[in-house]
Amino acid sequence: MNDRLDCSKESVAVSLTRKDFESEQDVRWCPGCGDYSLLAQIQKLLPQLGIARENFAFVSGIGCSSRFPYYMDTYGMHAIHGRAPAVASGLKLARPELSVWVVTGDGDALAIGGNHFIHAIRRNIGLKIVLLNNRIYGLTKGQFSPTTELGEKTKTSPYGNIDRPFSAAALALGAGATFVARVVDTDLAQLGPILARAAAHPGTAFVEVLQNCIVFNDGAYAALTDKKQRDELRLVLEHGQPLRFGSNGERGIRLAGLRPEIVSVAGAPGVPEGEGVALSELAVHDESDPHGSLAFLLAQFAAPEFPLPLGIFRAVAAPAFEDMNAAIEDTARQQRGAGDLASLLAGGDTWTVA
Amino acid sequence: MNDRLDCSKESVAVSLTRKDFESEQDVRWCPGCGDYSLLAQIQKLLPQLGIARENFAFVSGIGCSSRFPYYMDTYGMHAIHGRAPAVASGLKLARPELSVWVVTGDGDALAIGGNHFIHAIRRNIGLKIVLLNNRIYGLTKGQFSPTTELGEKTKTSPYGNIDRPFSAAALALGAGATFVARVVDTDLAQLGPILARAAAHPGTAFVEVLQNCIVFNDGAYAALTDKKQRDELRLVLEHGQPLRFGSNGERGIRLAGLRPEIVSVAGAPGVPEGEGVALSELAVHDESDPHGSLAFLLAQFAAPEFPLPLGIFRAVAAPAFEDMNAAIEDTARQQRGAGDLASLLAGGDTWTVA
Amino acid sequence: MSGNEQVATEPPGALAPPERHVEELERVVIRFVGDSGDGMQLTGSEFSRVIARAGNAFATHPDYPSEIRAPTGTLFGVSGFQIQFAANRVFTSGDAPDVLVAMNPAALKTNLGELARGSVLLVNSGAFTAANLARAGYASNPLEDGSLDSYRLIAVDISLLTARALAGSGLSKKEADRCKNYFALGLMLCLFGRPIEGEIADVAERFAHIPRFAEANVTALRAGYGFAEASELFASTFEVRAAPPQPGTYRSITGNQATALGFVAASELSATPLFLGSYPITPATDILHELTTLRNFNITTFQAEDEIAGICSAIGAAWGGHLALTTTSGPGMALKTEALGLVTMLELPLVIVNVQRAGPSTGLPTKTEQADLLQALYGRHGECPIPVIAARSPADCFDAALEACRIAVKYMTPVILLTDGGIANAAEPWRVPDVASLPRIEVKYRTEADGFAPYARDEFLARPWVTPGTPGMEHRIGGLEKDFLSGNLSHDAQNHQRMVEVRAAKVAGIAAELPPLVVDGPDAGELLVVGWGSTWGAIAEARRQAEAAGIAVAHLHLRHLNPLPADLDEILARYRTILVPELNLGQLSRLLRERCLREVQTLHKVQGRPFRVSEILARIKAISAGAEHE
Amino acid sequence: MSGNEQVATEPPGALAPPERHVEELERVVIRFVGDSGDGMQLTGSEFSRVIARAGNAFATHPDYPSEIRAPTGTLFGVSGFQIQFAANRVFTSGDAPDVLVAMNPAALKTNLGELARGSVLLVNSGAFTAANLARAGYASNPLEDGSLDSYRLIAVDISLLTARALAGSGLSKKEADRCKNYFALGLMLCLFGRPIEGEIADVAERFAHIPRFAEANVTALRAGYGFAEASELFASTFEVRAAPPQPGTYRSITGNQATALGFVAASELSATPLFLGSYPITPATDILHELTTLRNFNITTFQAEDEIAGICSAIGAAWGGHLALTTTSGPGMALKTEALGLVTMLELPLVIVNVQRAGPSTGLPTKTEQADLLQALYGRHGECPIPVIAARSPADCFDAALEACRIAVKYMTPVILLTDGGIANAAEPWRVPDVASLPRIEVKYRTEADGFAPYARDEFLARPWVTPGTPGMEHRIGGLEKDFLSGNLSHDAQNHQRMVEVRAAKVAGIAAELPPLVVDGPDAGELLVVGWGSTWGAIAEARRQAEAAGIAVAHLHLRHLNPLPADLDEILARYRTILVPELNLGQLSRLLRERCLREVQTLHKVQGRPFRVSEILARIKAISAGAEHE
Ligand SMILES: Cc1ncc(C[n+]2csc(CCOP(=O)(O)OP(=O)(O)O)c2C)c(N)n1
Ligand SMILES: Cc1ncc(C[n+]2csc(CCOP(=O)(O)OP(=O)(O)O)c2C)c(N)n1
Ligand code: SF4
Ligand code: SF4
Ligand SMILES: [Mg+2]
Ligand SMILES: [Mg+2]
Repeated sequence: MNDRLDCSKESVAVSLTRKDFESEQDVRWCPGCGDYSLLAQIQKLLPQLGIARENFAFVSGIGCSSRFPYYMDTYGMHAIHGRAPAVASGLKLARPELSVWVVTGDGDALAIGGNHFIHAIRRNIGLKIVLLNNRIYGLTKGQFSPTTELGEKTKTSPYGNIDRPFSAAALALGAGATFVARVVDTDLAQLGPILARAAAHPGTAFVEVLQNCIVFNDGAYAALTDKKQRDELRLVLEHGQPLRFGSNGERGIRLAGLRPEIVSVAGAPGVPEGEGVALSELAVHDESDPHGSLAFLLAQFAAPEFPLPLGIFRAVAAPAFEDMNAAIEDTARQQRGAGDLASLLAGGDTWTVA
Repeated sequence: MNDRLDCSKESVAVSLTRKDFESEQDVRWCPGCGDYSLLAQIQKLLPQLGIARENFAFVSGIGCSSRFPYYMDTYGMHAIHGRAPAVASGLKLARPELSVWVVTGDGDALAIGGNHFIHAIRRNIGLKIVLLNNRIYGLTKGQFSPTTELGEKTKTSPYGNIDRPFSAAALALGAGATFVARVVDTDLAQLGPILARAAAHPGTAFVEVLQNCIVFNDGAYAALTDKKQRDELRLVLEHGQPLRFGSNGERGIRLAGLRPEIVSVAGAPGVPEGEGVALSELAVHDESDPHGSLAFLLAQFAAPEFPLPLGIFRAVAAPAFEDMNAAIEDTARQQRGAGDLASLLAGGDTWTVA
Repeated sequence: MSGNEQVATEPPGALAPPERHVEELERVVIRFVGDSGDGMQLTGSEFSRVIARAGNAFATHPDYPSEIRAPTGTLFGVSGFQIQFAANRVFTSGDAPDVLVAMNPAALKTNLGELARGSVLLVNSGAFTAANLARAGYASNPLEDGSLDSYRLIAVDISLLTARALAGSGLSKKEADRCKNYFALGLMLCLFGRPIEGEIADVAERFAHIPRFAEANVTALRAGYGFAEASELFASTFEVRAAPPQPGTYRSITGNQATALGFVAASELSATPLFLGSYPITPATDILHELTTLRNFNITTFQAEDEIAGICSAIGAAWGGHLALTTTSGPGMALKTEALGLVTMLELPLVIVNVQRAGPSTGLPTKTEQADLLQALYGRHGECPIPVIAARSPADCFDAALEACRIAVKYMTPVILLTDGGIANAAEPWRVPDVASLPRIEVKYRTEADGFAPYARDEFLARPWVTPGTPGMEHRIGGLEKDFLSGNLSHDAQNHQRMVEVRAAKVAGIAAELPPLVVDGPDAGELLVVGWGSTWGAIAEARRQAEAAGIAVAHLHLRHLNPLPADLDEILARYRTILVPELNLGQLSRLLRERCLREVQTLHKVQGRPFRVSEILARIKAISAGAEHE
Repeated sequence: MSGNEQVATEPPGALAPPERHVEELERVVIRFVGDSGDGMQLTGSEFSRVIARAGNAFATHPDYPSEIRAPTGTLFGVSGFQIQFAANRVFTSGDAPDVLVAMNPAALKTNLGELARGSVLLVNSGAFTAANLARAGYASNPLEDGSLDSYRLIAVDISLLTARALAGSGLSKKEADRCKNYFALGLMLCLFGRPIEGEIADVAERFAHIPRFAEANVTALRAGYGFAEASELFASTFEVRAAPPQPGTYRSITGNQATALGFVAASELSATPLFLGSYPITPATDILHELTTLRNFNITTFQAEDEIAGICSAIGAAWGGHLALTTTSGPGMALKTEALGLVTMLELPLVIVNVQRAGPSTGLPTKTEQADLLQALYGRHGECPIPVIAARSPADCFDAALEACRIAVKYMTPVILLTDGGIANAAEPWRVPDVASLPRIEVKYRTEADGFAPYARDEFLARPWVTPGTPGMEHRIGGLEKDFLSGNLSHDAQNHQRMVEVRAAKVAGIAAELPPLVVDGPDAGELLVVGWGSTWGAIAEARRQAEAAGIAVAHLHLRHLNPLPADLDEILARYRTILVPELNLGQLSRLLRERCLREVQTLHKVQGRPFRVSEILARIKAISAGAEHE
């Protein structure tokens, strides 16, 4: 108990380590599950944020992914299926000083919890929503989810899935997201920095983690993680940089009006002399595009036509809901004075009996 | 009863009139409510569709708008708040031959019913979803809705609304909509044709009707309907046509990369000689853009920066859910033969006791 | 005042009796009815205010259509407001009206059935146009066809007289016509011999922002009053003496207002910020409106995307240390049940208000009912005990809200507070309590890490309230079964049994601290009427009237429905017959039968309306007569 | 077989008794326990199959962790499968095992407590490595420290023997290790003197798609059997005679399978297409899996976005004329309650299956409980009556599903069918019914427009089923209160009362057609045990054993919980004591107390587990002893 008490606000910046964020509970995911990677990255990130341990709260719904809070030695709530954003919104409004994280799955966030997901995003409330997307319901043992691809055979689609999948990023953008990112579970180079950006974002930060479920949907992202193929299949987004991919950046995205096309980049290794288009013709990634239409376009990219974009789709500034909420209290006090119970009770139209 | 029986499938194309679609119930909206206009247009449209009256079903949730089915002399269900798309989906799957319409409100579809709304759209199931968006909860007497603008004062935002509104069109596009349109309640020139297009669309057709609630949010669209101002404030979308607005089409939208800008159109009335850009430089509307990014961009347009787009944002072909569902039955029969109860019951591993 | 008086726009002639006199009455019931657009709710509350100021006791009941603005003149567009006032304690807004003020034919048609022969019927004859008569389905004009002969009919062309009074005011015809409710109010104030000065000042204030309306309404009010006086419209006027109640400052309060104020008080008395997560629904929304306006207090209100998010956000806020609430009505309650399971597992304080309305499903949204009691007790999967309490009258909602908060934080538990559409919108006078006299509510967050276990319990079986942000006690909670002490998830069979039992014991234990039940009337004997919630007024009045008629009958009214009070069995055992009047098919009856293993008689009514006193009284009399015959 | 036998990898030496003999037993309970990865569920069901083929009666009960694949060797990763088999009728999967097969230390540790001293304990000694012992929290090796002395311990290094048997098979070490469950199965088949040929053929078929595994598993199976035989591992083998049951074709069936098949049958027998709208949830999901696979029948399955859409889509399909279902478990049930109100108003047929699990909230999702009964009856706002029925055993789910469908379409009503995790995953033999012998279910859509009124009722108070697409009867339905005949919305007070009453009467009326209740045992006397749902097996067996011990006790098991059967009161009145064992805190007890106004004794258990026969028997004995002492 004593070393726990160390983690008071004063000492936090210097004293916290990754170990401080590991709870005493045995981690109960399947060996090899992609969820472990996120856990490790978050446990690594939090001590760096200069926030006292007690000021973190993790909220989740139900699913393998939603077991996450149990493994963090922070405040945590394993709530009910799909409702984590709503619980977390209440907590954040009540206690805006806390760093509130929602860890969720593709079923939890996008099936049963779809409404709370889009509304949290719409309000731009200060939650960090991390969605472990394994394109399957893991905990209930293998039914298709709203991100399962068409034609996939699962326990509830033995003849092939006919539910068109959501692009989680597109849905978030459609709901007005101010921060949207996508990253592969095992891509440590991207995962840490993106989580750090999300942590720092005011308002709702949404991070989709493409997570491998080795039991029910193994290899869903095999091509994306396979060192041999992945450079051809993924498009790493960097703000202000042209949209390039391929192991030597030899390919890129050019826009004809609003229609994207894949082109070769002139001068890149492997591109024959005289072929390809100039680098300057490629579309340049812009996280801060005010209408988010580039982000939306990228969110539609899917194999086999296009490489899958990874990185930060969008990051724009907008007032956080909890700040606007706090401002209401000021307005109310300005307009009505500080609340006084006695005069409230005696308010309205009174009469006195002597 | 006899003239009703007339409306059998054979005679329908010739015999139905608008009157046939008026139920015997008194319409109970406030005099002057925008909902009347939609009712009239639908009652006008249906007889033209060549569908027998009994093959229409209207499903709604709860709200002023959701009273709609009562006034149609078709099959109708006034269900529970927010759930109409789910009820309608079940009906459509059970009876794909029916023309199934959902009439809903901004609260019904986008607050409590947000999840069913995005999932119906995601699946591209053959429903016609018409959303009467008055940016307020009418039936419960004036609370802000998910489309109420920031800062608006309502019964539940006496200090100004802090909930950022959804763009219903953007949300639908984010969910993968194949048909998205927006129209003003009183704009009969647009309303009828758009509803006709929606009726003909295979898959989910989403039509947002900007509807005036004269009691709780009167004038929300006053500028858009005011003959003097509206041409400056709205952008009428026409497939294949440049994005122009203004009473003489003297202004237009040009794209600098993906960023839209408002320009004057050279040669248009009122534009000084030598000023403005060539018509050919304007962005051209394309309903069928496969990634929907133009539609998404337009769905972000809002006053005061941009004119409000009206018309069909997106209309693309994609398999309808009910058709894919029907195909599953074929696959299953091919793989397993037609179902036979006796052999099913005796299936698996049996043993016989003599 | 005699027979059938027909008055057009001129002071009455031959038909008026030569002399006016003052009839003194103990109590009077007035019902104002008109088109939704006729402003009857306003007229009614203004009238109540005048009554209140004079020191009379009163109770009101509004009854409006679920349509926002139904087409003018239709039967379903009729809006009504009933008030009963008396010298002292008034228990209900009254059964049948003694005076019916009907502003148009539709209003007359839909309400006449409840008017006793011989009662006063004041009608705006100007609205009895051919079109309006047709809309209301009248084949002939009832003002003329003699069908109203058995009432004390006073027909005044209020429309025309108002228009005349406002001629030259600059108001459009339509605007002027909207003032006719103030003309009617003027008539009524004259009829009851009330001064109009206070009301004039009020109107001026209410319409201060639109001075020409303020002026016009005052003119109409004066015109009505003056017309009645000058024309000697009423053969007699009425007087209802006021017997001053307990000294103090009074106000008129509706159930929803009182509920909201109760929560504000609970927040202040516990020095704990209030959080309301809610989704609008009739008839609960006003609590949200009220608290949203009071954000100058330590209050956060959050209009969620649905009822599920409403309660879940409140759970998040409760975890964060706020005094958390969610408010709703039947259909919304249904949606909250899964989260009620969660918060029962989390053992966090939370108050859930269900302002019951007529069900099932969407039912009759603007009508009242008490049919959600068994849902409150049993409407969750698993063994999921939650305390349930109910408010009995508009003003009582204040105390009930305080009690709900007290139990929630003391026992670390969700608490369901049941009110209903009947008391939510009804108003009665409320003696404003002295803040210093209100009981503090003790809230303790645990901050001491030594010896901390998330599910260790105090003597009331409550676990500690530790909010995120407290150093040294980071822990995890959730909806899975948890270890008896650590709260970590546990699949242990015995632990589950123990947890199920301790959760049940905690709630059952509340019974131990409830004050002894109070019975009105004889403390043993033939008949005990047991009620809960909003039937209180009607039962109390029926009991009073029965007693006055020489029938001994006792009345027990339950605030606590779960757990039921410990002394309940013993009290019931003292009476031969138990009668349970309920606005449902007999839900408390079931609980009592199960609890006490004895027959109870049920009197049920499921009509979207409160009981009439007469309905209960008739049953009491029947039982009493039956007992005599035995 | 005597004392404590330690067998490593070689045939037993000194400790083995000189002679094997065959012990004949009436019934045996075997529990297979091991790591989640050890394939215990498979071993268990394969064993059941062999048993079944021999004509023995059996009942099984799987018990697996909620983790998908818990880390190897941990206590919470233990997976178990229990089977009881006997000559004839087996009512439960048994209380304590007679034979425990433990594949690793964690499995031993978590299960040993339930093994009676002197029972057979077969252990894979190869898994008792230092690492595994540590993971299970053993300080010393129980196989060596004498702590198992009081069991008939047989320790076999199954890991090593399997590896040896598969040396040269080309399988990797890990792959070979996965075959050890078949080695264990071989041992058990030898112990019970069962032939292995049938099983060999089965394994070959099951793994036909991966021939090398097929071969390896067969090798392991043979090796196990051979080893046991050659080594004379067991001092005695057991024989459980089979007394052939009623002639016919049998299969093994789980409750979820039987439920699914019942619905397919209902669809075929009514010639009505089936529609299932559902959202996955443990332990109900298998019904969805099953029906989804059967799309070659006239079946549509729709995996909705949540439980609300699950039921609402089913409501849409019911409106469209399908035999509509939704399947779920506790938390999902909570979410469906608002829509249950709607469908009650709509009066459309719909079956809602709640495969109950341990609650409240997320509770213990993989464990069983019966605590959703009161929710099924009362868990809705308003007066919202819905028939409730329950299945009593895995195979009985078939009949219960048929009955639910029959009531739904006959009365045009939603029907709640309660099963639970206990019977959903448990299996028992089922005599496959002759399709021709199954009762047809009559479905009539109204197509005759003449004289049609949407809410006109037949003699059972059912309204007509008119589906969209039917010419000439276009009409509107909804959740608002509706006119008694036309179904148009009606705010009329009397109409509401009438509708509330008619909905209640319709459901209450079902009681009139229920067949007389059947009591097992004496038809009057000291003790009647009343049960519902999955407790049937344990109560029936306890009754049998009590009877065998000379105690007269009767057993009444209720299929219909709402309405309760008409003859219930009369039957209960014939017994002095009523005992109600329930896997909750006494929910049926409340209903019986309320209904019959008499004391009932409750025996409740809330441990996520079915009753043991002994628990019920003990209580029966205590009651009987108490009665004697009186
Ligand atoms: C109300 C409710 N419905 C259904 C379930 C069952 N359930 C638990 S987790 C889950 C899906 C989880 O999928 P996802 O969020 O993708 O998590 P994963 O296990 O794949 O990480 C479902 C359907 C539940 N616990 N509660
Ligand atoms: C479950 C449930 N929650 C809340 C309500 C109350 N309610 C009825 S309509 C409505 C909002 C309607 O808004 P909208 O869909 O925009 O319809 P409008 O009246 O504006 O046309 C609400 C909150 C309800 N009937 N049911
Ligand atoms: S089932 Fe899949 S998602 Fe769940 S813990 Fe195992 S690998 Fe991870
Ligand atoms: S309140 Fe508004 S939306 Fe509702 S009927 Fe009236 S005008 Fe229309
Ligand atoms: Mg998943
Ligand atoms: Mg609206």
